[in-house]
Parts: sequence; C-alpha cells; structure tokens
Amino acid sequence: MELRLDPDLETFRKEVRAFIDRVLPADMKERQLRKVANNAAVPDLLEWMRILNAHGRSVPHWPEEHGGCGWTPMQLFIFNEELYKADAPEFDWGGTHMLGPVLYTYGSDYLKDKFLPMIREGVTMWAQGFSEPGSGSDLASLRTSAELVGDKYVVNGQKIWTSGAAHADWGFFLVRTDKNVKPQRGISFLIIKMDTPGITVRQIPQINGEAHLCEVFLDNVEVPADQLIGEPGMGWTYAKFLLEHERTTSSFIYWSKRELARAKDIALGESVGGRRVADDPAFRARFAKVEADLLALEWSVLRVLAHEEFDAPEAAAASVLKIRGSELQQEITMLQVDAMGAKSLRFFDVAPVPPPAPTDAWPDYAPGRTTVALINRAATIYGGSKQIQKNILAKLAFGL
Amino acid sequence: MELRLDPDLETFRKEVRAFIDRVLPADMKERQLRKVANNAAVPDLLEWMRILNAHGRSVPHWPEEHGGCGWTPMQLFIFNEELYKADAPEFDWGGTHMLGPVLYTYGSDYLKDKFLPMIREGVTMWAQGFSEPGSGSDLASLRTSAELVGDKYVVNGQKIWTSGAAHADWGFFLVRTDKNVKPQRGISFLIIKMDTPGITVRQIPQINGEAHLCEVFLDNVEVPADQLIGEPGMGWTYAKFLLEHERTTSSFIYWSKRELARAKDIALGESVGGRRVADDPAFRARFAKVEADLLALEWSVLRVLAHEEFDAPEAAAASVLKIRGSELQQEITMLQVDAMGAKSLRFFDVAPVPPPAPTDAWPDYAPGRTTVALINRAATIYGGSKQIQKNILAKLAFGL
Amino acid sequence: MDFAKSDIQAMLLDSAERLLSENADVEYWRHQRSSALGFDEARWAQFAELGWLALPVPEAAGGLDGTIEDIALLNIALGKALATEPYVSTVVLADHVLKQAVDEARALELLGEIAGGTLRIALAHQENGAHPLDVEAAATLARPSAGGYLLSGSKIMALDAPSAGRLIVSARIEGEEGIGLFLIPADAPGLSAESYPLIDGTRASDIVFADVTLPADALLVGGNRGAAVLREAVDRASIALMAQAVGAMEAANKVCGAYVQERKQFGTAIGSFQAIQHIMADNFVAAHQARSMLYHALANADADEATRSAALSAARLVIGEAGQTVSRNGIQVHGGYGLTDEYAIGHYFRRLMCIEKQYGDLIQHGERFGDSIFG
Amino acid sequence: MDFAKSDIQAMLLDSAERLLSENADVEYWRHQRSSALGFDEARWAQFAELGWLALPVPEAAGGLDGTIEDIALLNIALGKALATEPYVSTVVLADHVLKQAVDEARALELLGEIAGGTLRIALAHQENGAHPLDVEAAATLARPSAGGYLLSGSKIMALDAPSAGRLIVSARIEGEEGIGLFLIPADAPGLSAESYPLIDGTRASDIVFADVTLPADALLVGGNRGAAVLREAVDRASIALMAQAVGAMEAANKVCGAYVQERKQFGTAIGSFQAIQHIMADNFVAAHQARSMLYHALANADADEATRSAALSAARLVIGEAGQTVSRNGIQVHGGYGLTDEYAIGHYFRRLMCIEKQYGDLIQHGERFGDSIFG
Repeated sequence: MELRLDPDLETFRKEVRAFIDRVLPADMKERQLRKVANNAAVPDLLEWMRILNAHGRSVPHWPEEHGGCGWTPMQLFIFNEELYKADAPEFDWGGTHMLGPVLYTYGSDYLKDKFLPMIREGVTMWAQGFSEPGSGSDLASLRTSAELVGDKYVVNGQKIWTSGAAHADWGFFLVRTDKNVKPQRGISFLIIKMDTPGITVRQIPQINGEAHLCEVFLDNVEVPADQLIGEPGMGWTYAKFLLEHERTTSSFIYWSKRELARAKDIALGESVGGRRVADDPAFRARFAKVEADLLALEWSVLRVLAHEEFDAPEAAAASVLKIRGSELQQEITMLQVDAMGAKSLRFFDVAPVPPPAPTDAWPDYAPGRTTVALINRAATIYGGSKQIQKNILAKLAFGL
Repeated sequence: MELRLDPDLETFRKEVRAFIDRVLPADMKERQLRKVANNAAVPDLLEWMRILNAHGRSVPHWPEEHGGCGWTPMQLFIFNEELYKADAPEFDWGGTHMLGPVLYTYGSDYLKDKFLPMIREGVTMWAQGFSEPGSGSDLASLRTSAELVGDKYVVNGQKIWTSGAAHADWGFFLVRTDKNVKPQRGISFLIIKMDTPGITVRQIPQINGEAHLCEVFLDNVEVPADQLIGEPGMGWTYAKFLLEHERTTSSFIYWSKRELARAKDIALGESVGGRRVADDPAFRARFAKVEADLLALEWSVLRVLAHEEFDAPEAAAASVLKIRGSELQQEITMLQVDAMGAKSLRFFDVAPVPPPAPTDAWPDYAPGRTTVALINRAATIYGGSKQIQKNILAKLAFGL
Repeated sequence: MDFAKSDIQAMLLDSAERLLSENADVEYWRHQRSSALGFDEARWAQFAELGWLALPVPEAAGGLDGTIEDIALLNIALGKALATEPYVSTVVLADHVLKQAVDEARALELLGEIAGGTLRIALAHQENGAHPLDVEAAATLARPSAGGYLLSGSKIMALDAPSAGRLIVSARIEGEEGIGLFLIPADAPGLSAESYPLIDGTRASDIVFADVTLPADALLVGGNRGAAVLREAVDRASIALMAQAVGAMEAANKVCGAYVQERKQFGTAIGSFQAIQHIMADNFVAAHQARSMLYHALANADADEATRSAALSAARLVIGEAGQTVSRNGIQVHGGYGLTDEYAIGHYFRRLMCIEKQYGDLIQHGERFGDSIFG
Repeated sequence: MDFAKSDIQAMLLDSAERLLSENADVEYWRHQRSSALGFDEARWAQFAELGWLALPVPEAAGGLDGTIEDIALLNIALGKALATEPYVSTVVLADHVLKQAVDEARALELLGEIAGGTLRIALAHQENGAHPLDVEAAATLARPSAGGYLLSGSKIMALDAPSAGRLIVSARIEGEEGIGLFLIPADAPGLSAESYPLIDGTRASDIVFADVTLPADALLVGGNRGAAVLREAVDRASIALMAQAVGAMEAANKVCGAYVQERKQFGTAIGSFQAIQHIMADNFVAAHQARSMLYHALANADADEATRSAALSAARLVIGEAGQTVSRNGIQVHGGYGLTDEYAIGHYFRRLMCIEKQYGDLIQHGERFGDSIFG
C-alpha cells in the first residue's frame, strides 16, 4: 500500500485540462454554468458529444475498438472530474454509460454497428425505460409485455420516471417476454424508437417546475425483433451488468465536487449583516463536515476503481457509494440553498434559457440552486432507494 | 387555549424553593452535586426520604390518604423540578413511583399497611425484577416461575438489570404463575424480601466502573403467597398500569434540565486556547439546539400532564417522551463531556466518596460527567428500546 | 395555562374546517399557483365574512380582539390547508404595526378596512444583505421634504406585496435615530416593483423607491419606536408562520400515513416494512415536538423582548428542523411520486421550506438563541 | 497509488494476526486494565522481537525504515485488538521527534533502545486550557542555567507517561522564540507526576516540573524548529490513532454482526429486524468511509504542512464521527449487555471515544479544516 498520487497522472490532468479549455465553447460553458435545471441543455449536450467525438474522446471508457481511449480507471476519473470542473455539458449518460456497455458486451453485430456510432457521435438522445408505476424499488415485478408476433415484438404497458423521454430519439426498455417463469427470468432488453406508433409520452410536472421525468405509454407498439439485445429472458442479467459496470457512477462524485465548489462561491458571495456566510461559524463547521465527507466518498470511489480487497463483497462498496453519494448530493445542494437564506425561496422558471440577467441581489448563481436542490430529494430514491441499499448492505456485509 | 403560566404557580414555586432550601442539609447537597456515578448515594437517599417524610412530602404524588400532598400535576412538576435544581438526592423511584402506585391501587389492605409506610418513610430500598436474560424488549416472554405450594410461592429463575439489587431490602418481581395461557396472561406481580434464602445477587461490572445493575438468581425461593399483589395472572396489567401511571417519568425532564445547566457551567468554566468553550460558535450552536429540544420536551410533558387532546392515542405521547427524553439525556451528557475535551477521558473511580478534591485543572464538575455519559447509552435501551418505541408509535399514530 | 379550546377558538376551527378542507388538495393548489395573485380573492372575501380578518383587530374597529393563541390556532388550520392567502402579512404583521400607530383614529379606520377584506397590506423591510433579525439595519432613507418625506432605497423579497394595496416600509429618517415605519400606496409614483413567485406559490416583490413623495401622515410609527414595533410585529408573524408549519406537518403526516398503507411493493404495503414504520415514527415525533414548541413560543409571546425573542428563536429551531424531517422523510416514503407536482407531499415540502427561511433562518435563530443562553 | 499490500506490509499484518488475535478479548482487556501499567510488558518485548518497535526507525539504527502506510497498517491491527501498549507515544511520536534531533548520534542510540524494547518515551506537551492544535502555546519555561536549563511548569494528561522511562517535554526557552523539545528522565529530581487511568484502560499523568535541572544536551530540538517538529509528530500520532480507530470500528462491526445473529427476541434473531439491519448498514458505511478517509490522510501525510494538516483534520472529522456511529449503534444493538464491562462492544466504545478526543477533538479539527477551506 502506497497512497500518494502517481505524478504521471498530474501530467495527464494538465493535458486534459488544456484539452477541455481548447475545445469547450465559451458560450456552451456559460449556458451550462447558468442553467436553471440540471437537464435544461439538451442541444448543447449533443453538440458537445460531437465536439468530443471529433477528438476521439466522446466515449473514452468504451473499448478502444468501439472508440474508447484505452485509459486507466484513474485517467477516466480525472477526465470526468475535469469535465465537471470546467462546466462542460453532461454526457448523455443513458447512451454512453448505460446502453453502450450493454450493447458492446451483449449486442449483435447488427445492433452494435447501428447504435454504437449513433451514441458515440452524439446523434441520438436516449431514454431509459425501466421503472413502472407499480414497480419502483421492486423492479423485477415489472409488467410491460413484449409478445413476439412474426418478426416483431408487440409491446404493451407503461413506464414511468423515464428521464427526458419527451426529447429522446430512442429508448432502451426492460420488457416482460415470458410470464411463465420466475419474474427475473422473463425480462428482456429491448431498443425502441421513440416515435414508433403507439408510444405516448406524458411529461410529469415536478416540484421544481421541470417536466423532465416522463410517463411512457406503450400501446401495441411494434418493434423489430432484432432490436432485442442478446438473448430473450436475459434482460435482468444485462440490467444488473449495467449497474455493476457503472458502480462508481452513483457516487455522483464529479458532480458533487463541482457543486461543492459552487456552494463555496455562494458562501463567499452572500453576506448577512455585513458578514460573509462563509465566515458564519456554524455554516463553516457544516461546510467542513460535508467537504470531509465528500473526500471520504472520493477515496471510496478510488478504492472501487482499484478493486481494493476488503472485508465484504465488492457490491457492498457499490451500495456505500450510492448511499453516501446520494446523501451528499442532497447535503451539498442544501448548503447552496441555505447559503442564500430566504433568497433561495424565489422560484425561477426552467423554461427560458438563459435565466434573468444577474443583478447585485440576484447574482448568476441564484437561479437554479433551489430548482436542483428540490429535485435532488430523488437522489435517495431512484436506482434503488436508500432503504433498499441498506437492506442490501446488511445482507452483503453481515449476512442479515 | 391560553398558555401563560398561572401566577399562583410562581408563588407555589417560591414556597417549594424555600422549603427545600430550609430542609436539605448542605453536606447532602454537596455530596449529591459531586457524586461520580448517578447511583452513588444510597444512604443519603433514604435519609432524604425521611427528611421529606417528616414534612409530609416524601410521596407528594400519592393519594392524600396514603400520605400524598393533593397537589395538581403542575405543582408536582414544579416540586420535582425544584428538587433537581437544588441537587437534592433522587427519590427511590422503584418504591415511590413504581411499586407505590401499584400497591395502593391493586394491593390488599395487608400489603398496603405493611409496605406503603416503609416506602413513604424511607425505611426500605426497592429493587425491580422485570427483565430476564432472554427477555429484554420482549418482556412478556419472561420465564421466572412462581409455583404455589401451600401458602407459599416457590420462585425459580433469573432476573437481570435489577438496579441496586445488591443494596435493596425488598424487590417487586414479575413472575410466571401459569404456563398454560397466553404469555401476558400468566404473569403475576410478587413482592420478595431480598434476603430470602435462595436469592443470589451478582453485581454486573459496567463500562463506567459502576456495578449498580445486577443479576438476581432465584433458586427455590419461598415467598408468602399474600405477597402477591392483586390477582394471580394480572401482573402484566399492573406493570402496564405502572408504566402508564408514570408516563412522563421516562422524559427525565427534571434530571435533564439540571444536567443541561451543569453543561452550561462546564462550558463557561472550561477554556481552550484562551476562549471559553461557551464562546466556541459550533459548541454554542449545538448547545442552543439541545436546549431548544429540551424546551420542546418540557412542553410535551406539560401537554401529557394536562391530558391535552391530540390526533393520536395518549400512549403515543408517552412513546414520544421516552424517545426524546432518552435521546436528550444522551445529548446533554455528551455536551458535558465534549465541553471538557480530552479531559473527559480521565477515569474516575465511583467507589471513593467524595471524589478527589477539586484543582484548577480538575474542577468539581470533572469527576462523574463521563461516568454518567457512558452509562447513559442505556437510556435508549431500557424501558422499551428506541426501536420498540418507534414500532409502538407507528402503530398507535398511523395504524402501521 | 389551559390547553382546551375556548368557545371562540372552537368556532374558528370549525369554520376553518368547513371553508378550507374542501380545497386542501393538489388540484386547488396548482390552480391557485397559476392564478394572477397566487390565491383566490373570493376566498379572501370569505375569510372576511368568517371574521378571520377581524381576529386581532380591536373591538373599537369592529374586531374580535383575539389573542395570539386564537391567531395560532387559525394559522394551524391555514397551514394544514396550505392556504396561500396573505393572512400573515396583512392580518398579523400589518395589524400589529397599525395598532401601534401614532394616529390611532386613522389606524382604526385602516384596521376596519382590513377586517372587511377591502385592504391588504404587505411589509417591505428586508434589504439585500441585511440581517433579517436586525430590523434596524435599513439603508432606505426618508428625507424630510415639504411637510412630508422623500423616500429612496430598495427592498427585497417583500412577501405578499404583489397583492397588497399598501405597503409598510421601514426606513431611516434623515436626522433621526432609529427607523420609521411608513404606509405607502403600492402604486405610489416613483415606486417600482419586480414581482415573482416563491417556490410555494406565494408571491413577493423586490421594490425600488426612487424619491417617492410621502405625506407627513405616511409615518405610522416614528424612529423612537419603529424598530421595537417592527420586531414585535415580525415575531408575531413568526409565530403565525410556525403555527402554519405545525399544521402543514400534521397534515403531511396524515397524507404519508395513508400513502404507506396504500402503496404496495414486493407484494405488500410499504407501511408494513419496519424501516418505513420508523420513518413515520420519526415524523410523528418531529411534528409533536413542533407543536409543543409552538406552545412555548405562545406562552412567551407577550413577555419582555429578551424572553420573547429567545423563546421564539428556540421554537424556530425546533420547528424548522422538524419541518425538514417531516417533509424530506415524507418525500422519501412517497418514492418518485413525492417529486411530482401531482402529490400533496411535494406541496407541503415547499411550503415548509419557505416558512423555515422567512423572518430569519435556522442559522440566524440558532445564533440568537445561543447568544441569549450565554450572553 | 497502490492499494495492494507490499511484502513487508503483508508480513507485518501476518505477525500482528498471530500475536494479537489470541488476546483480543474481554478477559485479556480486563486483566490488562487492572495491571500496574495497563499493558503487558512481556508482549511489549514481543513487539520488539517482531520488529514492530523498529518499524519507523532508520536502518542506520537497526530499524526497518517503514513508511507511514506501514505504520498505519500495523496500527489498524493494534486497533482491532484494542492493544493498550504505548505504541503511538513511543514508536510514532517519540521516534519522529528523535529523528529530527540535533544530536543525531545520540538520537540513533535512543532509537536503537526503543527498537530493542528497552526504552519507552512519552510526550508531555499539553497544558491545561491550551489549544491542543496550537503546540506553541506552552507556559512551561526552560531557563538557561549553569550550562543547562532549569525547567518549571506543568503538563496535563501526558499519554502513556506512567510507563515511560523518559519524557519529551515542550517548553519555551527563556530569551528565545518558539518552543524547544527536551528529553527528561521520568524520575528526574523536581519532577512529580500524578498518574491515572483513562476510560479505555490506558494511562496518563499530570506532571509538574519544579525547577528540574537539565543538562544542555537535554534539548533535542531547539526553539527554531521545535513547534514544526512537534506538529509533524503529533499529526503522525493522529494518523496512527485514526488507523487504530479504523481497526476498532471494523472489529466492532464484526462483533455486532455476529451478536445480532445470535441474540433472539420475539422468537427470532434480532438481525432479522429491518431496523437492526439498517443500523448495521449505517455502521458498515461509517467504517468504510473511515477507512477511505484514513487513506486520504495517508496520501497527504508527507505533503506541505497546510495540505497535511487540512487532510488530517478532515480525516479526524469523518473518523471521529464514524467512531461515534459505530460504537453507539453497536451498544444499542447489544441492548443492556452493551453497557457491561463483559462484552467487547463497550471496550471498543471507550477506546473510540478516547481516540476521538486525543490530539485535538472534533470541534478543534472541524475549525481547523474549515479555516483551511475559507482561509
């Protein structure tokens, strides 16, 4: 064990930083910095994928044969961290980090040839159709059915919490292709074009003014059978692979580090009665604890990336990252909100881009903090709620 | 609804304060103030009962016919508060507040005549024999048996966590007199003299150096049958009555108010690097929250004393008092400990009374704070653990 | 000390139950939020009819001379129903200032208008960067001029200002100590306002005064008493808001208790899971302690200023944190549905967040209470 | 960066497993606690035989020249076993000061004695009321006198002093800036000590120096470097203690995990209740984050002082709070048995409480880390 950072990585970080500085358009950076809601910049997102792709860096984590960069996990960590630090647009995580790995691992050549370039080149936005109204934490109980009729699957059912479905070109869905086996065994992984007849998308109004999460109704939707990934009935396995492949993603470490830096800016920018919020001892003590906790989370991520051996199955570490990652997202956004005091209560509409021009009282950081903090209560819910994660941990770590 | 304190009660408070000031011996007060462990002053306790009894105030909460004062609940509240404020010795709660009300409500004339005076006059110390090694939170599963043989019960079994059993003259026990009915139905309430042949007491060494909690082994202990209170098989009912009768006791409100005042003294007395601990903003913020929470608990007690109607069964309020009362005991003692920093780590033996003479570095408040804080982890365990209380609350308040 | 409801209190709660309960739902709230003022003026008129707007008004002005307990009980009901009407601004805050006004006769007249539902008044005192509990820290300045004043300066986030006919504005008076409280028509020349919604659907304004001409009698309370009166008024508003928070928490707990019994996962109601049961227990404890602490604030509402403000800040700490517990846990047990605008819990969440931060947030009240303990 | 164990690390852990595991139980701990020094001198000799006492000693003095990671890994094992030996005082703290001593030859000799197990040294630097992280704030004074010094003043709670042959004492030197570090025999004339146990069974002393005569070479490190060297040494001690805390937490979790599977209530193992499962999950998360944060402190252990001390204080925050979580929850799941001296969890609890408060507590480290963030 020797824990100092490899000096080579510092060189790599400088290179990455210079690269981003060179290719990230200033106006895009500005829009990203000032967006009111987390998901408010779809066009930029694809455009940014195209820019990265032009430099061969849009899917650096993929195998080199599919356009990846052949980087080590630590290099990928640094690349992601620097992207967030620079206020680059998000990846389209659904395509690049969820569907992509499933596709290149289990997909047919036809599917790989068709879709991997579309993802890599920033051509398509992807929707993820897993959850259903009756199956939240109990995902395996999903009921949306796909019946093979000739060379087509006929899909019927309903999905919910499908992020960005209203703007997505394609979606990947978990569907039930066999009702006569154990619930987990009858699930398949299907790619569906979102403008296929029979699909209706309803945007769900959210507590923060967004309507990014959607319900997707599927009514006799006909899908070419060759859009089923891998084997029928293996969808649950692929979904689990997807989650395990992206063990550290749920930590939101890059995002949280960026947002903590923003919380710091706010605490330095806001004053109450002539004292900077940063100089309020109670606020400072709270901030220090959150920053310390975030450092602990970061090292937990590094341990997972290095596959460090420890006294429990590796999946236990994934649940730790999810629990702490989601809690810290909430704590950090609430730090931002609390640093603004009552001013955080102003509602900013997500629709107009850009938000109102900054003033003395309403600096550029004001719009959006509460918008994000409100919806961030979801962090401990989606992808396996905090309660579910604790169930898992008790079982994995202690056999309970 | 009109919430200001009745001015008459302020007069009553002054009278009580003057009374205590008059009758509480200075050396007793000093010993109480400086005792290292919470239960370190048995002789004072009985002596104090005798003093109070001489003024007709040793059992003010009892019916007047048995020596009570006929006070309102608010007057009793004030009396208790002032006792703690004045560092008077504790009551022997087992006798005065647990057994007493069961006795005068359900006991035979024989039992009342025999035992109520003994309690009232400070003649006897009482042990409570409820818990057993295998039945902590699941009290109804207790197995200590009492078999009626002639005019005696023959008791066999084992009790645990019997506070002060090593110094008690008498004990009241829950025993199983009938194994063939529902567990709760077969339990009886039995008074046993602690020096009866067949009783062995083992003092359990505690993490704070005390050995106040005991195991009591009962091996063919013969107990006169007329020492069974009320009806055989009704013990569970009487135990529940006892708990409901003393709903506000578990709040420890008087004790916690006194100890919070002591925490304040410590924070004012200790300095770090030339700054009083009280002036450390993080400590002060934490202290303020605890004091606010304690005020909320106090008003919750007042609401129960007044039988205020609210949106759930009254027993729900009792669980609230137990949960918050126990949590606050722990928070307050940890405030004391944390105010002393590393100095709180010194171990003070409970045996020698009085503790070492105060010095600059080790003022009179130093011995005992950690001793009490350590054992205070029990507050969320005994009398129905915090987890059990939450089960109860979910059921009572929400029907879950 | 008496916890039982008096006759007038029972009547108030009864009328509240009848008027508010039918419209305490998501559909109503969403509709109001998208309306011009954020609330229904017809219902405001009903508030007047039921005597609610006359509650703290002196009998001399046709009012009910209600106690702070009466106000709190009604506000618990308003909080349960997530009423967005500017009750606290007009009936609690403005009434209290008017009752201290120099010109008693004129004040009674205005109080009568409030009681009748024809006048709403909002307070504009907060300035950007000022400490919310230091009401004296106003940069807004009233310069004596031609028998009256010229007012200049700016205020931020004046709650309920967009629906108010008049504003009470705090300002330093040139050449005097302290701050004065001025009554100003909301449409006074030279006054400009930028209005916006808050996250709970209520409205606020940022207001700029560019040499607004005021007559002499615009000064309700002079510099010698202005700050003390304003502190009292704001503390009373805090109490009313805390009562709303208590009502909102208790209602939220009801909603959540019902939801966890309905919602099924893994083939059973999620309320059968001990983890969910304990979350609900935590919520019950929090709401219960919140109500207890409201009582503490009420019991000290008319005490000397040091006692009153300490009790109030202590109550804000407990109630603010309880609001977080109840609403955040409430969303958690709702799962994704808790994040939609279509379930009640998200509405309670936003309202509780607003109350927590209005008239001083947890940091500021924590500091004030801490200072009151250690001096 | 490499998380895998090196050969020497694997050997250390292997020897630790063999030596410590047989005596990592309540009976052993209680026996040691009631012994004269609080630990077993025979086992200290075994520490020497296994090379543990030579770990950070330079090769020149027959040592192993181990890294801070090596020290941390061994201390994790010591923490798991709740070893009460004065390892940190002697081998981490004193060694580090000696390695910076002016008289290198003499220092090597002393380090050799430490490595051989014949010399134990304790640090006496804390004074009553001084800030634990401000090591320069010493009132103890060394007055130059007859080619040496006269030392007067008093120290509080010198950890492990009762079993030490010599003490390293910090003191101002009359006429000089900074503080000097002096090596003093524990039985020097004029030195008096009051010794007592701490709640974890280790020992400490309050020490008074009444004009203790010191030769010139008692000064190990002069005033120009004394504070910096002491800060480094104390930070390294902090790291070793944090490693012990991590070991103690992981061991405590094992103990609790086994207990909740054994202990039955309501006819079933309490580990089958979701509330208990979630408490155990919280404990796992806490211990896991604690270890991560130990790594963060290790990675920055040799960085510049500002970076090092910020990382260290951040780690103390996370590990200190994790220790509270693990040990308090651990007692809770044990029920009454957790409060007895007869179950392991209560021993872990007391040890973790001690570590949390030694060389700066959570308030002090929180403040230092906060200051490092905002300047």
